[in-house]
Amino acid sequence: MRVKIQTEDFDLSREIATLRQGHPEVGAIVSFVGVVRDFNDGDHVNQLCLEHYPGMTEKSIESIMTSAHERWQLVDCLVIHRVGLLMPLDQIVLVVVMSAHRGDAFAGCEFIMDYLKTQAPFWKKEKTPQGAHWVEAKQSDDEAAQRWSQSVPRL
Amino acid sequence: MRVKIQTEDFDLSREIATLRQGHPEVGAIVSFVGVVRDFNDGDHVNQLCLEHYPGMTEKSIESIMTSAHERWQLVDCLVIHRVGLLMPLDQIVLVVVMSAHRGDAFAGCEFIMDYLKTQAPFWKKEKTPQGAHWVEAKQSDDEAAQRWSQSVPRL
Amino acid sequence: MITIIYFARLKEALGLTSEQLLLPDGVTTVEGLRTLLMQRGGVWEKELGPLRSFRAAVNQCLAQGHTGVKAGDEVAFFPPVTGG
Amino acid sequence: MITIIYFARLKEALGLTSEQLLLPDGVTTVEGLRTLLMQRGGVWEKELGPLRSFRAAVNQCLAQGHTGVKAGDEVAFFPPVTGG
Repeated sequence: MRVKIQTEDFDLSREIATLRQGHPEVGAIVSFVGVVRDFNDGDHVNQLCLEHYPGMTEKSIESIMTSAHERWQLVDCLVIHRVGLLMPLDQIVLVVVMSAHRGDAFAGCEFIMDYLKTQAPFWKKEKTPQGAHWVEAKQSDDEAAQRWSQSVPRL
Repeated sequence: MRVKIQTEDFDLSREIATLRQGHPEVGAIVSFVGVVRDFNDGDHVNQLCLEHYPGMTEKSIESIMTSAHERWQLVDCLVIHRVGLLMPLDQIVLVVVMSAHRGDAFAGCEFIMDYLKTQAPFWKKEKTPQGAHWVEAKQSDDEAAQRWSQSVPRL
Repeated sequence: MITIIYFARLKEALGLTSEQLLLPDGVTTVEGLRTLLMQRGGVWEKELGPLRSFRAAVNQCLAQGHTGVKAGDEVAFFPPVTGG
Repeated sequence: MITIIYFARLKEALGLTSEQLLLPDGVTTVEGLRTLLMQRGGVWEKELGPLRSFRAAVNQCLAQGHTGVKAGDEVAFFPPVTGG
């Protein structure tokens, strides 16, 4: 279980290779990469600036990963989240979840992303030709996180 | 929409970079990598040999990807499946699904994997110290594929 | 004439990767073709019998027992798939 | 004494990244602290008022209005998060 908050970019293949070391029982690796879209709600995004709450960010993501480990059979997982100035097409976030079987890896990865979106203290500011503004939180993200609190496990 | 059946290994970062070209609207990239486990049902796996049905393999995977595009808002997707002789820890299969939003990308990627497991004509032969044997199909894979045929869409 | 292809466990058990067959009158479905092949007896009866689980494809699409078969078709018999 | 930290839109609107505050008697919860800060009026009343949506954390854990606050705590106020 590793969390990295960094300004630098990351390489997915390299991160997975590192995470796999010493885990011959892994059969399934699910990764999520979030990237800066070139269009966001109609505005042309020139830049994105990501602010975070150092300390709490790491704690909250570790807590989400621990929950994922309690719910599914996971071997290991990794979250990398970039902060600072990002350009269109840049990678923002990486979640990698490894398991013996794919169902657990898919569920664990989506669960971590859904909670990260609603509980990890990051804030995005968009700089467009019309000026800079803070991105508003989405109702759909809250709903995505809430579905996991139903007690019925997914297949 | 691309399908590659190949004996060579693949690099996840490079495949994603190629797939992203010309798609500034992508915000979410979900990847699945299946790898050869070092232990399989208690036997030590030394080698795995993958046989396929050329022609039908590509057709069936394209058909699965087309279904995924009909069900979710996907930008593009890629499947690479290796054939021939594979060693423990080798990568076997890659599914990458890109979308504007993460929910669609997760669902599309898991859907393609579940159907690929039950409908694409590949067969695995394991060579263990006890001799070679064909891997038996799993009931759980059929069940995983069947859940998608329920008409109720997942959130 | 139809082409029949065998894969994986079936190919090894039957000792055959493919064959070309003149389709007898009355054989119009996958199930009919299977019955015809089983009449060869021995390993054919065993491998294509009800106890062994296998799949079929016609012209590279997954087929059912009632799927039609006609001259010129490519029919394949194979075990349940285990890729991914 | 408690430390209060502000982030993102709140930090900019209030013109403040953090402050150290002597906790008055009777202020024992996040909600109590919020009411205290709103009494400063102006932008404080506007940003921490019921119309603006914001979140709080106590000692780096997400908090509710009824979450306890005591001397030595680190309390943070910020808008709903938008990472990922």
